[in-house]
Amino acid sequence: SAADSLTMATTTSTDNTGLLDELMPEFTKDTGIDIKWTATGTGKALKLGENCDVDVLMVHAPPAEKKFVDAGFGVNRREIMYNDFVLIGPPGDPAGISGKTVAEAMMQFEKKKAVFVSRGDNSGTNKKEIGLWKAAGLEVPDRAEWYVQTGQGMLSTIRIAAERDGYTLTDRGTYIKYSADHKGNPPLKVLVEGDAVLLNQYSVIVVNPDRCKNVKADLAEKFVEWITGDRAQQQIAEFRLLGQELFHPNAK
Amino acid sequence: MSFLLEGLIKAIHLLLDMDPETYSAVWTTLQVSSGSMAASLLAGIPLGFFLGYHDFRGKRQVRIVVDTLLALPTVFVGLLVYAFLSRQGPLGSMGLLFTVPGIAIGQTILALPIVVALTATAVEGLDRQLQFTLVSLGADRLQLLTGTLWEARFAILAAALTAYGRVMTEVGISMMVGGNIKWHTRTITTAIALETGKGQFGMGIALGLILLAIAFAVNLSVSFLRKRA
Amino acid sequence: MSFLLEGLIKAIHLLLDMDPETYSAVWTTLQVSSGSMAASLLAGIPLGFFLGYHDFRGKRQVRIVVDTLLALPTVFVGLLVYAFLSRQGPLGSMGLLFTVPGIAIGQTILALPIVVALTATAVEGLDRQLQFTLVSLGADRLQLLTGTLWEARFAILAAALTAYGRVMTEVGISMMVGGNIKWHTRTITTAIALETGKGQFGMGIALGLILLAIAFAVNLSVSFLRKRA
Amino acid sequence: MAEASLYRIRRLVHAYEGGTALRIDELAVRRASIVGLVGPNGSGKSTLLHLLGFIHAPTDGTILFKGQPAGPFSESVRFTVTLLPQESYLLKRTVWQNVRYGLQLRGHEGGQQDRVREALQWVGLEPDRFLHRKWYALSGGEAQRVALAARLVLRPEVLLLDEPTASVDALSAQRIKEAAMRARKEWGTTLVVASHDRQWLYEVCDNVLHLYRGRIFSNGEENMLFGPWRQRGDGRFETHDSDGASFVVDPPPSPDAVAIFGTDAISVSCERPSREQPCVEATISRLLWDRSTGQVIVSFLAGSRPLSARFSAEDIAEKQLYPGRTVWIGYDPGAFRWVE
Amino acid sequence: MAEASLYRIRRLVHAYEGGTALRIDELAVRRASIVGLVGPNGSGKSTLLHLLGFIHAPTDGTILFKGQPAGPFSESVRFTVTLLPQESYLLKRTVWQNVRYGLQLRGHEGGQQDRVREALQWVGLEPDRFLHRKWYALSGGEAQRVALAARLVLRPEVLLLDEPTASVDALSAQRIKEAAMRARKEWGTTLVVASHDRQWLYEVCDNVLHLYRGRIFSNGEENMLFGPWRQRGDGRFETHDSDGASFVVDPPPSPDAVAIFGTDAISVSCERPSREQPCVEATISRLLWDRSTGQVIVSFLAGSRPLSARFSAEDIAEKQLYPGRTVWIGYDPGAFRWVE
Ligand SMILES: Nc1ncnc2c1ncn2[C@@H]1O[C@H](COP(=O)(O)OP(=O)(O)OP(=O)(O)O)[C@@H](O)[C@H]1O
Ligand SMILES: Nc1ncnc2c1ncn2[C@@H]1O[C@H](COP(=O)(O)OP(=O)(O)OP(=O)(O)O)[C@@H](O)[C@H]1O
Ligand SMILES: [Mg+2]
Ligand SMILES: [Mg+2]
Repeated sequence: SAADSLTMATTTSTDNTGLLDELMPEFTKDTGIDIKWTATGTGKALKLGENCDVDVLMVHAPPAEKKFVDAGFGVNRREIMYNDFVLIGPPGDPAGISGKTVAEAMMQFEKKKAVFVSRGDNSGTNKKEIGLWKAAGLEVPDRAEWYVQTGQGMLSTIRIAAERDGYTLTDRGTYIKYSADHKGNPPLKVLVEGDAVLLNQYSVIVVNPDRCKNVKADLAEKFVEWITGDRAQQQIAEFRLLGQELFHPNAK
Repeated sequence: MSFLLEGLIKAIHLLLDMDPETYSAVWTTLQVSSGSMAASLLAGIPLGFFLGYHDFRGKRQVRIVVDTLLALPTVFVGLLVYAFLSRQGPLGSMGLLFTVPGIAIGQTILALPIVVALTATAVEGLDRQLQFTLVSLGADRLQLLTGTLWEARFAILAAALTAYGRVMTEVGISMMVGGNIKWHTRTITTAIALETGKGQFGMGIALGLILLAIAFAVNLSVSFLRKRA
Repeated sequence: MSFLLEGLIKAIHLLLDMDPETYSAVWTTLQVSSGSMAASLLAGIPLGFFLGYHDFRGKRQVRIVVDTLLALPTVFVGLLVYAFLSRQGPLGSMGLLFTVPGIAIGQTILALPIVVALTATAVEGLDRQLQFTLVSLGADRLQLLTGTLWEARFAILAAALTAYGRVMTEVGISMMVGGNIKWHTRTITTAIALETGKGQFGMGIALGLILLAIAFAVNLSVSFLRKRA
Repeated sequence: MAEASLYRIRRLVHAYEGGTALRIDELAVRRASIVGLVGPNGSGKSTLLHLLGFIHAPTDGTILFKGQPAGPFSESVRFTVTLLPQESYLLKRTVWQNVRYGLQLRGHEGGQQDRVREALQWVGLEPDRFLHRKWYALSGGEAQRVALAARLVLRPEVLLLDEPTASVDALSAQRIKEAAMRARKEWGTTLVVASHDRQWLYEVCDNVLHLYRGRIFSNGEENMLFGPWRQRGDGRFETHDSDGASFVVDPPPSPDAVAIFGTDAISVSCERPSREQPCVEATISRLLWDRSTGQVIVSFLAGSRPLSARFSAEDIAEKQLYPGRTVWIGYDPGAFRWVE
Repeated sequence: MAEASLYRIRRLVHAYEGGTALRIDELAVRRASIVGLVGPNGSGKSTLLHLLGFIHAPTDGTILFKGQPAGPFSESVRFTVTLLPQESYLLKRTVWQNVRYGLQLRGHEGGQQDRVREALQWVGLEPDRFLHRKWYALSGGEAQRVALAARLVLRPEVLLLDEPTASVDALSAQRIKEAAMRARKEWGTTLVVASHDRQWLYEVCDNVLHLYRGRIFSNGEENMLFGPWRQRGDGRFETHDSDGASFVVDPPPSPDAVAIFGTDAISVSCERPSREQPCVEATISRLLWDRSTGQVIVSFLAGSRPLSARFSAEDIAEKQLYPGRTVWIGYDPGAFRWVE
């Protein structure tokens, strides 16, 4: 019934991997709470929270999340899991980034004017990428001819990178799906990975019930409790996409 | 290219296997589009008649505005409706956000200018002798409306089908107002967008074909209206 | 709600401050829509004339198909065109993917059924005496076409404006075929989708208003065609 | 008196964007009368019928119907007055549906079939052959008669007919005439009929009104001489007729004025009158019988100018006026009335 | 011989969905002739004109134009043959644009203004008053004449007119007649004209063809007696006429057959003929002058049945046939031709 129904806004990456399809029925089974989620860009998800249209958020953009909580829009932000980002590019690696650190790779792109495809959509991934340019001491090459901003989701962005023989930053989950779509032989390969800065942290946030009278804070709290609980964490760890482990639970 | 064929095969499978997700989206689509079509025809045809039939000051200006509204971007409409239906919006208490009626409201706004503009054009295109004929046979204002519309039925059918096409295929409003919530507000088009976003092009094509099949069935079932007489 | 007003103010600022991103998207939109409108009118009006004017076997069936194609989902068209223009696709070597002409091709496919269906309806709605008149005055086939179209000009203008609205506001094809690449293939509608996805609702409204302003200007500039005579 | 007048028109003016098309100071139409309207093209006949049918409201002035003001959609006229427009329009339906349409509007469901068949017979269309034709599968005259049947079927109190016999064959024109008479007799219908077929009109009507440039001028004055007028040496004016049939008149009020005159202003003789009497040579082209008065209307061609005059049957026999004969029409240059 | 025939028709059949509308075994139209078409509504006049105008192709048979087959859009006819349809249609433009439209199609840019003005004058429309009117700002007869002007302006070799004078006033009908004659004289135009105005037609045409149920039957036989026929006690058949004007005939080929006859089949007298001679009482309603033959066409009303016969001027004078007079029409029950 409507009283026992929770609305969540989340990012497309969690939804597209199929994690939620596996996890959420368990939540309903355990708690009797029905949950609906809408998958959108991180920015829009936060906006829906700010406008009190959802009860809980599941996103991956820590700096924006902190701002969100600090502004009083959300409470009880809890980290739940992470995965990682990788830099991918054509197997020929014209920019020569293979085996380099992330910062070095970013400078190579700049130097070689190698086509770099950015999501350019203010998503968690995009924010991470912008952070990487800055960390390498570079400006975001907004108007550079070789810097392609798609304003689209991860998969489309990878596809555009492949069409353009370019590089891009992607979360591993999407890359696994992408390579599976190409029967394990995708036109773009992982060239840089494992760097600590490439960590991709997911969190849940309850929309602030003091600001939003309609928010079902009690149900939202139950959800946070559940997903940070052992059973859910276990299931996250066991989730496999095409046989590969995707998310690492890290609720504290 | 291969995903085109794959999509065709998948479409057949989805339909034959009674895939519940697909059927849910089909059902939602049908509900939403019926609601918005009913509302936009009910409001739009009389408005269009009025606009096409009567001469009044500023008529040309009104026509330009209506024609401009043919270019209402769906996301824009989605945002507008969202602003009203959002919990903090003036109609927030009605709880229409992320619901089927919510989407239908948005689609009605989208379809209305099409119905109005094309109905007005159809009515304007009629022989003015028709008007004299109906009035002289004793029609009252309502009968004048219905009699005129029946004479223009081919053009009004075309208006309705054009609006129907617009409503069936729009994504922006369904996404923004409906939220693309599985089992609830996921329509065929938002499902296509989702699947395409996931790289499931074959699935996108399959769903697109299903949507066209529905449109075909609807067209077939109204094609009797095309008969002369 | 507040973002509506914010959007209005922002729209004015964007236009007055000559915001380069906005102008780039406006320019792309104008290029794409001009291209697709030119192509779809050039092909669609004669096709619609043929369909409305001539009686042939299977005409009703063709009409049903054309009307069904009014419900072509944009993402579906996007996928189709993508399949052909992708590097691995049959036309991949032409390098049209992620280009303005690529989007225009897709939009032409989208607009064509609208132009054809509404032109056919307009031509069918004409007095059949017109045909006798034109032929008896010595019109050849082309003059019959142009003479007939001129008589139906109000309805054909409506068809063109409806198609224009469709083309201006579609997102699926521009996204899929154009790639929404900033400074290159980002149109106003893909920008709206992007900004809305970012949660920049005010910006979405602002861009929507700019799009409507363009549509208004276009409508205004063709409104002289509405004059009787 | 007021009772007997179904319509009473006062200071009626109707203007289109181009100018005034009708200006009638006073006009009354009696109940159960049959009134004819004649006049050249553009004289305002259709305009007047539209106003009498309350299709449009006039630009100015009032039309009282049964003593009450009425307008488009008035309840007092909706089911009472019906008009057959000049360019009759058939609905995109079958003949059956067209003819019964008005009955449907009246919610008159019973006996439609019989009434529709009867109405078709009245206009000379065999119901079995025509009932199920589509609107486009009719010849010009057939369509015109279907439109008329759609009015007759209503048995209206007032029937306004705009050129009911244009493009209708002779036998059908005859039938339509009878239908008009019968309507008056059976239902007390008042008819106002515009037509260019004068004989038909004279056979049907009690009273024929002549219109010109939107004005009614008196009954009986059937001839018009159009300008422009050219001044002659002697101060008089004449028409330009290349064929020698020019008329000489006293100075007209304006160069474009029109001279009108009836039978009484002319004399017809088979001999050339004396030199002093102005006259024109003319050929008799037609003799019509005006059943209502028993008179004969004689049409002449003076050059290419059609003229007409009325005579008693005895006059015709005595003067031996038969078609093809050449006669002299004498006139008095000062006897014309002028319309501007 | 072949040279003189502009059109040559052989075994022509035209059918609509409802059935055959026209069936002509043989017909030739001479160059520079003026041919009239008369016949009741639905007899196929408009259909024949459409075919002669190459607007449609016939269902079967051939129409040779100048000895060559031609069809819609043929170069040989496009700028040569022009048709004024029965329901004339004005383009949604001004009068000026309507009239010059055909000239534009011919790429005839020079002197348009003069030719358009001239054509308007021919149909009796003052160019200055009408040139800039919009298509909807015209009365019925004015519109009809604009449509005609749009044909005359082309100076065509063949001019096909379908009811050119329906809803046109008397003076203008006269003008149109002159325009038709002048077209033939000045440009050698061949005209085929359908009309219900027999006098007008007889004044203009060299030759009038009578159509009935899609067939041409011989010239001169102008009267038709329609069934259904009812058998009498004596084995003969008669028409149903409530007004007593019934005809008695020998057994018809079918109950719905139509009897046709010309002047030669009847005798007209002012006295009642002997008891044995079958006859009907009739009233003379009209006398028309047929300028081409010099004869007078007398119209009768036998009850409500219109009949007509031709007489010489002398006969008229001698028999004292004038409108309003009652006469007896004697006939031979075996002398009718039958059409099915
Ligand atoms: N819609 C209109 N707009 C402007 N002027 C018009 C309109 N309709 C008619 N007129 C003009 O008004 C005048 C009267 O027209 P009306 O149709 O009443 O004439 P009419 O007597 O019926 O002529 P006709 O014998 O040709 O049918 C004409 O001069 C005509 O040109
Ligand atoms: N489009 C059509 N479809 C079917 N039947 C038609 C069509 N047009 C005409 N007819 C029929 O064909 C026959 C001949 O029609 P046509 O128009 O040639 O007659 P017409 O002699 O011109 O008559 P009118 O004097 O009424 O103008 C009529 O019986 C008519 O009903
Ligand atoms: Mg009129
Ligand atoms: Mg005809």
